[in-house]
Amino acid sequence: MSVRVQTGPFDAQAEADALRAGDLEVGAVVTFVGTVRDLNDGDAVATLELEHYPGMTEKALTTIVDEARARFDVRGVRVIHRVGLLAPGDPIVLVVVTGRHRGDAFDACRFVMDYLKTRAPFWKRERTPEGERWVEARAADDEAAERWR
Amino acid sequence: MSVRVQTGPFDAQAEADALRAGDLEVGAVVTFVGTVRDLNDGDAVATLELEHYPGMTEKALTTIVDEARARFDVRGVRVIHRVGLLAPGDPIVLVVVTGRHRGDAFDACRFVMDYLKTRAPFWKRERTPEGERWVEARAADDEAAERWR
Amino acid sequence: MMRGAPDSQVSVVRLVYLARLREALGASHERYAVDGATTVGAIRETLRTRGGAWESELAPGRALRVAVNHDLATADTPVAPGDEVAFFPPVTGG
Amino acid sequence: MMRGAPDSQVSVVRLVYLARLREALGASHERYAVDGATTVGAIRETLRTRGGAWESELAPGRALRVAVNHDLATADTPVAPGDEVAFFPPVTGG
Repeated sequence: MSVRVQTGPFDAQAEADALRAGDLEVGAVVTFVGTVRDLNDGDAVATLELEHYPGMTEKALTTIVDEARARFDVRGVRVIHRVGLLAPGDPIVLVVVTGRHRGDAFDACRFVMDYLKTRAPFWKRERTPEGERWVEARAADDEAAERWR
Repeated sequence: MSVRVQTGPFDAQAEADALRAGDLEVGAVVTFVGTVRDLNDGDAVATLELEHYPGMTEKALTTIVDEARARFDVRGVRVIHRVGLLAPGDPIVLVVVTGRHRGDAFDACRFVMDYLKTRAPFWKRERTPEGERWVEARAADDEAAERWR
Repeated sequence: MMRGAPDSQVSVVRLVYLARLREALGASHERYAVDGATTVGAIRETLRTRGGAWESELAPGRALRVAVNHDLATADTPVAPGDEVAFFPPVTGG
Repeated sequence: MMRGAPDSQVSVVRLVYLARLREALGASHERYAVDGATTVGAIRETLRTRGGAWESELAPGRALRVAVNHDLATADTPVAPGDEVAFFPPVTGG
């Protein structure tokens, strides 16, 4: 199972180990972990709530993973995204890619994150000293995704 | 200590956790692990011996890490490279980068690997069914490093 | 709208509103009657005529994403009875 | 060469050979006399005149890396008494 949505934490090391287990063609393992920052747009963040669109979420992530596998010479791709209530420092998302060489593994991992940031149906709601607010999408994320076109 | 050369295995998760511990500005953790493939240039690889140039090695790695920190907006960089006898599937090198945003974290991690591959004094000697041989440098590694000029 | 009409199984689509849009519109989903095949853009235009938050949130200038049957869609994407059409703000996961 | 001469502490450099080059030359290191300041390129040229493996391994066309005092160097890099100059093949770590 290459994509997963869950409320609990993930074990990045165990996921990376499982992905490359028994595959001796793997020469490169690239892992990305996104974590909750304590500051966003200048305001302290107390907690973060992640909402998603059940039904679409796994389909969207699977589409992104399939696209990465079609574009890059990689051996394995795994994505885990958490939903629900999170605090600063908590891991939100994990992307692991194994490949024969590092170039394609780096590219594929970055591609998955860039597409996930613009195409996977997750939304963050922050609680700050000024109250709750929905996080605004960043133009930089659109630009990052555009680079792969 | 941001660079280390050792004969024993490393714990990638523990290193990543230590690097981002207490730093709530971190939003991205990119980890690269290079592993021994069971095949190189078409021949089965039984074992790999990694030689290095003691004295220069840590200095070269530190120079590369300093350069990455100067070029990219990152919070922490850690590099561990193993030496001695390794077998297919064994991890050889670990690079962990923490940053506020993923773009610079990915770039810095890849930069460190590209420079390490061309500037850090390590040499691989393979044992194959055809005997022992020194691994030849790959032109692709020179090209990867050139891209950062 | 033809909520509960005998032919509702084939002549309605399910509309879904998510995140900030759900709060602004005060609705998470609804059954929405369609007269045969239509498009994402046509539904959006009709919803806007409800006025109030509908008019402002679905205005042409507002950044909005739409998915039809869980695939990202554009204004031209066709919508048929039985489809699920979701409206939501630009995503902010990861 | 002035091995062990009274002024050897200031007029020699340490040469180091690594990996495949160490095997090909049959030497891992040596003390090498210099007449004051010189360069990496000048040392390489002099070593080549030893003939045999020295001549072939250090030939101008051979891919070779050099470090002076643990920093990567070029043919023009100055070498002074007391320096450590290492010759090695292109690296293959990572």
